[in-house]
Amino acid sequence: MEVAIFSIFALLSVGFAIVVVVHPQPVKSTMSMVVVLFSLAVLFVLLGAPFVAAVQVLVYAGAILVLFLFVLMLLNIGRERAAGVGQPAQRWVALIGAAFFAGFLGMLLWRTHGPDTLDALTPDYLSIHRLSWELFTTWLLPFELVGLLLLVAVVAAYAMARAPQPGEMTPPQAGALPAAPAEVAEVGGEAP
Amino acid sequence: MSALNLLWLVPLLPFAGAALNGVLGPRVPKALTTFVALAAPGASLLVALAAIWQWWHGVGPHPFEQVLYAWLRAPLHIDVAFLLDPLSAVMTFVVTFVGFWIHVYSAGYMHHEKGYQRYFVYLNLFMGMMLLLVLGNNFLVTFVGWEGVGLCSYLLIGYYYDQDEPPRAGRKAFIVNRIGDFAFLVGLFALVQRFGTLDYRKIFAAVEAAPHAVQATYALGLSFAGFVALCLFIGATGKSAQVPLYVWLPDAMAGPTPVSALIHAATMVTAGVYIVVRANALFQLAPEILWVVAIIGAFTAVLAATIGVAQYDIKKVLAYSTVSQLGYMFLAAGSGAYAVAIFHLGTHAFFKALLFLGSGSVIHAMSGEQDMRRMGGLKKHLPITYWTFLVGCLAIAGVPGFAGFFSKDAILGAAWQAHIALWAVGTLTAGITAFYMFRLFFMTFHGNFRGTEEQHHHLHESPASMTLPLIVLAIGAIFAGWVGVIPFLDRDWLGHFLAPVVANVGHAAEHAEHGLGLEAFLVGASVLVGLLGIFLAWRLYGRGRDLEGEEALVAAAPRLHRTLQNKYYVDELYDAIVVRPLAWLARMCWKVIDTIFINGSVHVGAFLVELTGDLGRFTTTGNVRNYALYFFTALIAFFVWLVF
Amino acid sequence: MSLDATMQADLTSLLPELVIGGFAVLVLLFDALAPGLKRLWLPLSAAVVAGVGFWLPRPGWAHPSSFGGFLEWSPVTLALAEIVLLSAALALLASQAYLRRERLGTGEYAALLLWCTVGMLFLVRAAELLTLFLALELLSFCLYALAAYHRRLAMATEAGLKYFLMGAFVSSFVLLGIALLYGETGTTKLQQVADALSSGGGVGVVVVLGFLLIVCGFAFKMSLVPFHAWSPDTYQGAPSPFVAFLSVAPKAASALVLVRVLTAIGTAQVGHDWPQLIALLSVLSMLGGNLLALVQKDIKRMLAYSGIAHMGYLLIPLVTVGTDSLPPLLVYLLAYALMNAGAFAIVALLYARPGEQHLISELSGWGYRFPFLGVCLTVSMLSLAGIPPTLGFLGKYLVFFHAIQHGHLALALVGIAASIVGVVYYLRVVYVLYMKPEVAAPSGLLLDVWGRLAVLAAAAGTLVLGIWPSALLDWLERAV
Amino acid sequence: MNTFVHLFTHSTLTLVVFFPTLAVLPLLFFPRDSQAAVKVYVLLATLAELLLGGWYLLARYTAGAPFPFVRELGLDGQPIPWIPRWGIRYELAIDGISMPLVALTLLLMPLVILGSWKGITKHWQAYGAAMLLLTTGMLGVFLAFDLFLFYVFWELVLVPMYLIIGIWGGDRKVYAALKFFLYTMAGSLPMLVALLWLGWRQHETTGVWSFAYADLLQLNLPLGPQLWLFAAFALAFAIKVPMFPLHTWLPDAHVEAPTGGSVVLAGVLLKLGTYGFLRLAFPLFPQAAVRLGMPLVVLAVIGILYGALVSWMQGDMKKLVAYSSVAHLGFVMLGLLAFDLVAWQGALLQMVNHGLSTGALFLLVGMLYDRRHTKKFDEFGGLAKVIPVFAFFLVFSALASVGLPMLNGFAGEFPILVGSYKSAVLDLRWATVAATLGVVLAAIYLLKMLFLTLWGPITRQENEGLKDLSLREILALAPLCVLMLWIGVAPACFMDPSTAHLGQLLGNVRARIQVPVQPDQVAASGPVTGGSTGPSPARGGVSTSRESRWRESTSRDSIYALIRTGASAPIAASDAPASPAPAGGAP
Amino acid sequence: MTVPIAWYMVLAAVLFSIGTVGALTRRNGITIFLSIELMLNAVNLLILSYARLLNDQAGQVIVFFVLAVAAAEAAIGLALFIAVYRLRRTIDVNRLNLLRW
Repeated sequence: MEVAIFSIFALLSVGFAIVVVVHPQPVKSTMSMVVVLFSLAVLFVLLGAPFVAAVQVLVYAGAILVLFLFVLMLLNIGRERAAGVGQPAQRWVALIGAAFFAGFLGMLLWRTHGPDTLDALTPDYLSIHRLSWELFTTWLLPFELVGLLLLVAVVAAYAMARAPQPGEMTPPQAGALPAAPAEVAEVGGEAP
Repeated sequence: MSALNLLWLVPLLPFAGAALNGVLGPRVPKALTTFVALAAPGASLLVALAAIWQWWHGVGPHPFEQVLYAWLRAPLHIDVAFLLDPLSAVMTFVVTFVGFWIHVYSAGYMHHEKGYQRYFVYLNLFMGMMLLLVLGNNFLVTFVGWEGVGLCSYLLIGYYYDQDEPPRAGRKAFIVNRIGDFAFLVGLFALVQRFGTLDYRKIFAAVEAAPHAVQATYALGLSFAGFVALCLFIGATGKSAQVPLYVWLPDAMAGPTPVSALIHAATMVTAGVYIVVRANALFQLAPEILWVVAIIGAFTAVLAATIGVAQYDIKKVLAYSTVSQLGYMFLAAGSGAYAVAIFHLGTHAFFKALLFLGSGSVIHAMSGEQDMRRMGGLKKHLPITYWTFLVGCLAIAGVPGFAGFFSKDAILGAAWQAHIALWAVGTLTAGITAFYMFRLFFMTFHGNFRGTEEQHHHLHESPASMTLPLIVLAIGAIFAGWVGVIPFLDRDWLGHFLAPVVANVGHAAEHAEHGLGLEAFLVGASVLVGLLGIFLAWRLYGRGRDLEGEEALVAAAPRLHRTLQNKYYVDELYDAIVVRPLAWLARMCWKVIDTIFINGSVHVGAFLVELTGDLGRFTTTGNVRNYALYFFTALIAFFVWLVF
Repeated sequence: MSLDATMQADLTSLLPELVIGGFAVLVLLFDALAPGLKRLWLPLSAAVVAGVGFWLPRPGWAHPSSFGGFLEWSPVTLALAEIVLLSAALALLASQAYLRRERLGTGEYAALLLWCTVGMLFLVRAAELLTLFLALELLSFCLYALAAYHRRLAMATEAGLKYFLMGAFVSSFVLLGIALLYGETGTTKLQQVADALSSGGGVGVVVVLGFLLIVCGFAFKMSLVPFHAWSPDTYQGAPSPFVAFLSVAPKAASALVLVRVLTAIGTAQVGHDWPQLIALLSVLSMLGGNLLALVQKDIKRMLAYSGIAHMGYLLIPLVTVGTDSLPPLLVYLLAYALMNAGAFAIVALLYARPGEQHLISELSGWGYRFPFLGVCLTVSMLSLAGIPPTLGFLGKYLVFFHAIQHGHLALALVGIAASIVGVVYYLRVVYVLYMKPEVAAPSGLLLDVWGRLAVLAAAAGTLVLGIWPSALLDWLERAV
Repeated sequence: MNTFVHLFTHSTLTLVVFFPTLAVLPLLFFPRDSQAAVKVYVLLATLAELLLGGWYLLARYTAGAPFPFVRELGLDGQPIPWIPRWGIRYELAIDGISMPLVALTLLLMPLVILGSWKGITKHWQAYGAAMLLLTTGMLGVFLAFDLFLFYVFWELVLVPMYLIIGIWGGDRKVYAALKFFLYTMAGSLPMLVALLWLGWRQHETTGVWSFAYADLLQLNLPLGPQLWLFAAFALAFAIKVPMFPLHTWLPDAHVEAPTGGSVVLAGVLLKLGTYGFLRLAFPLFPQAAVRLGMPLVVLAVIGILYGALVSWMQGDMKKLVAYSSVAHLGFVMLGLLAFDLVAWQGALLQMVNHGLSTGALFLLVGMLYDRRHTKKFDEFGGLAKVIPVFAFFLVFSALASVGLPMLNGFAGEFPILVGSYKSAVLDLRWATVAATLGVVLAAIYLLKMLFLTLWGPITRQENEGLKDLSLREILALAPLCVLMLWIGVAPACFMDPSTAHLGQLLGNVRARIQVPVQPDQVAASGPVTGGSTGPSPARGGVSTSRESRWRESTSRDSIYALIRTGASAPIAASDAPASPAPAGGAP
Repeated sequence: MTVPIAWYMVLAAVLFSIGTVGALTRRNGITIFLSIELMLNAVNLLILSYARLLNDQAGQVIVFFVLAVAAAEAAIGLALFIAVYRLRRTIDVNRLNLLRW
């Protein structure tokens, strides 16, 4: 049973991951990514991390990818045009390298942990209570850091993406391309 | 305070004169300049005479040494010190005496020249340097003087600096001299290496104490003595204008005539002879070098004499004559007759200075004309010059009773002793000498005047300041010979006087070994040859024939004449085998080695570095995917490297 | 409610970060409330940063270890923190004129830069891998945003985007490395990782990969060849005064992380080729950086490549990591901080058209027009070239000395060969300043007192510490 | 801090070295358009420095005694630490070897400013500052007795010179300046590495950090390390000297540099290289120096001949003088490589000489350039008629450069050549002979210069109205010419203060190399060697009389006593001429 | 039968590499960023499998943090894309080469 679920979602994730990577339309890629994330969330559950799986679905699939889609729509970015510099060497080297990396890393992990047997899942491991206890005691500092991180993200996104103020664009800057149309509204302020 | 202790003043006074005139500058009255210029060598002459006189009469040790200060101190100690011994006494006398009178002469001769003051600065400087040379008690002081006189020679030859030729001649003189000096210096190095000193007396004492030590093979297959002697002799060939370094002297006639008389006839050019005689202890232990000296001397004598036959410039003739006579001196020295060499040096100083000054008087009268073909018949216009000049000619031709006769005869005797061939060459040269001197004499003073009307109009006897030195020197040219070897009488005052310096040779005794008959033969032959030369000259140029004889002679052997007139093309030869290759080499060094090889490789290196950078620049493509790929591939590569 | 003692100690040890981070929040707040005060933020922030810097060396306020070993505090971290604070203060001062000239807001800028500084302090102090990662991300986010801060400028946004894409890409590798180490050892504390590995018998290849990923990640942050390519682009496009910070502080902090990681690698005895790897990175960076800087016409790009080369030099003492690697490292970093910050601060003041190339030739003859800035730029260049009596020389000297003491003569020789190439382009700036006729009169420049102050501080520090290093030595004595 | 104050308030080396740097500060406050005032100020500053330094030197110079070794110590009587962590000290000291060079530097600077009066037309503040900083750097190099400090000063010299060439230079100034800088750096960085290695080795051996010269001298390194260390030092110094084939930066730098720059470059900067050999490279690595001595000698001799030949071919006055420097410094190198006291004396003196005569030549070329804005021979000819005073100085300086006796060039060259010919360490006889040929060549190229500029008819209209030297220019030249003559006439006064320390240095070097006996020299001087063991009466005579002369000048005795005791056996043996040192033993 | 933990790990490796390929080969900036997110997720999977293997909740905590980081990163990245797009009308990285060489 577990094997079957694993196999299905593993294949699903790999398959849609490939779609993410190869599909010419960013929107389709993003949608495929949603599938990948869901599949992974399932695998997370299989690994005994339902809380993380939930967060994955909520935050990732629910917020982040929506943000992606939103921006894609906003910028109205279509399929990649064939124009521009083709870089076959880049592609091939990347492919070979990645294949090698995957193979090597996979083989290493396989070799190292193939024989390992898993203990049965313990309640402790599954306990969300314990998890949150850990989070606020042992991992307090990282938690605070992440808080700051999110604050920074908010401010940074605001600083970068907010529309130019009326007085800002004079004098016209050499080298700056024409300003964005007015309908481009403020985006990106909201972190999940 | 004895005059002997004032010996240091002898070279210093002329220096002081030069410095004073140099500081006073050209704007002071000419009389003051003249006074300073003449007083300095005059006082020097007086001090020298007094010092020598005292010394000769037993004041102070023999030889007398005066240390002024240390030029270098430990570990190589070299003093600035003067040495009064027979040799330097003779030289000092000749230099100061002849020098003084030439100064007097110059005051008249140069009176109208623009750089009058400058001239006397140089001339006084020269006197000082020359006296340093002869009075130095070690090789270094001598060398200082040696180079110093070279400098003065350079400056005085180039006295008419705003013309093209004189500076060129001066430069040639300096450089050719330097080639000789180079060898001289090497000789000094060897001496220091061996003896740790340059002091004459110490070196010669050491040599005499252990003659075998200096006869062991040293370098170039020569013994130490031979090596040093060769070096010194090469130096001497430069200074004394011997083959192969004689080429500068004829050109040096571009300077004012009194300069030619003083420097290029009487004093400086004899420095080479002086140094050979001074170092006779070494030469004596290097017989092979003595042969070289004698052969070079004889060869130079005959070579220069033959060139002199075909020259028209009155001073050039005298110049070649000087070269030839210097060859005689080396012939004597090479034959081991050092005192005779000095003897001839002295007599030659008198008669050659006389001849030059006479020619100067002629040129003065001719408004600067030097070509004998435009002269002639000057006898009646320049009587004093004429008669004194005749004395000089007779002296150089070796007519018995005149100075040249005695010294030349002594040389030929010594040459006979050394090798008959040397004697034969010497005697032949004596004939040629007599011929060309009287050719000059007849062309200049006899026959008809061949110059322009204007020159003819200006002809006049020179002022007293010029004729007086002529007379004084003429007297010297007559009587100077009597101090030396007198044939048939076993008398050689000068030889005896110099004996302490050349003690190990004892040539006078050898001379006496000639039988009376042999001596008669030698004297007879030389006199005969001389008279023959005079006779020939008279036939060709005398008897009012003007240039007919010359033209006939040229017509008879045009190629020979051309060769002689062009001095055997030696200048051209040197240009082709030395100057041009050297210039070529220098150009190669600069253009090829410096510019192409060294700078080129540096530039190529720099270019390659920059090229690498310029090519490498394009790795930063601006495409962020590439950058990510660099990261990824490098990561994999490092991983593979770390793991395997 | 009262905090228990441990918690109190932990929070106390966070004081510098809290002060700086808190001040950043205040700045943001007041920026919104009182826009008229916007000219104050940068100098004030600089003052706060400097104040913290002066306060830091006070003994006894922090435990060596806090938050259960997540953060550590040692003289070395103090030293690094000082360098970071120094460059932050200089950059803040130098930014005022730029932001005014370009009509950019100061509040967010100051806040981001301060938070970035906080991130670096965390990075410097982090003894645990996740904290390390989070600190890295924190500072990186600020850097991305600051690089693109001039958002009307195509170059600036492009610089930010490139930096961001590369940074995100690389941080996933770093995370992979952390994951591997965590998985293989069961802990994320670096010391425990090392202990676990050294005690646990053989070390797997996975661990090697884990370490390698982290090392490469920080090598990327330090912009070592071949992970360097982002830095010229980013430096060129980003606001110049910010580059004074970007080119120094992250590198300094990363260098310390590298020291930590390499020390752990040494204790854990993971593989044996690490010194060669570091040496290779060093050689590639020295040569690559200098060669490519040689041909640049844009001064910021040139300085970027020069920075790459300097990181190469900096790596020399890390080839053989030990306590004696730290003095050369620290001195070199300090020198680099001063001279690079000085150079970029001057660039920020003298180039009024940030959207265009910062051609070196534009400075032609300006050495006479701006004597003070000219001299300071010259001092910076000479120091970068490693010419006495500047601090840059002292740094190079110590670095080479370290190499020689550990038998890396070849490395030192490569270093000097590269230095000779370096001299060429540093001197090019000097010759443009003083030896070429002026080609363009300056226009639109804004030379304010704060910028000059930053420049003066950097140049004077470079010179004075170079001539009179005893202050530096006291500092070092404490740090090592 | 007390020490610091003390150093700057008393007559100390520190004050001498750093006074010029302090004098830079007021320059910052001159208004921009006050060029004339700045000139005067800079001149006064250099003169003050001359007085300050001159007073310092004279206070320690007593006629007849060797110049003392004076070390700069702190108030506590200890060496002043600079970077104690690595044992780096602020150690300045002066002895007889550095004294002449310091004096030369002090003397040249005011003359340089005088010589730049007209030629430098812009940015006098910067020029003055560069010159003053340069002074500090050069003095520092001569006085530093800590190798680290030495290196700092060594590099410090580069920057002002780079600016001087680059800002006030000729058409290709940037190329020349960069070339100068890069060449020097390319040499000095390997030296830095070698120096660091030495410091490390010192620590390894003794456990104490130190870069002090005196300490490093005690390191008895094996030949292997010595070889590469020497090579590294020698490279740095050989570039600076410069020796063939590393010389090509020199003509460029000289031709492009302004007059003042050329004078300083030729007068002092090149001496840094030879001084480096003398002070550092040879004493620190004697065995290696001897091992690599012959190739260096060959390069030195090639430099002499090659420099002279190339010089001869030049059509540019300044380039001619520049290449002549290559030749002249070749002599110095030959002398140094002889490892002979006489040669070293000569070499040290020749360093000063070259500074004087070539400095004067460059000044003269600059004066001509100020008038005609060209340095090409084609443009001149017959100038002696128009500007006789100039002609006098040019002839005088050229003759000094030629090495005419009674002038300084000879006083340096002669001991060099004598000493190298009799060198007991290397057989340099033929090298010396070849080098002596350089004397001939010197006459060729320098007389060519005189010929083409001064003599002959005036060929150019422009030259007819030239003004002769002004009083200022004469004042700039006269001290040089007076010294040239003085040194030439009485070199002993200038050599004696240095002899003791040179002797000590050489003694130490030769004690460590255990003078090898040249096989051919033994063969060549076989009989004499025999003679030296049983002294022949002649030699006995020589030496006794020499000793008696020493006793005559009693005041000087102490020096030689010092040499004899201070120097070990071989040096004493070298005094006994011609015999290979007995200490050398059998080959 | 439980799934061997190595399978998860290998899956993580494969996903990571796919993400890498995407990041390296795509031209659209947002797709590249998406690929990077994929890589992060792959790492998350790996961490969780390790956590499971070690039976250590710390892994879950780490993943939690990583998710937060990813979110923040997305905010910043997307804001950047907007800023760039405004000026350049493209986010094709091949065209974003004002800065090069």
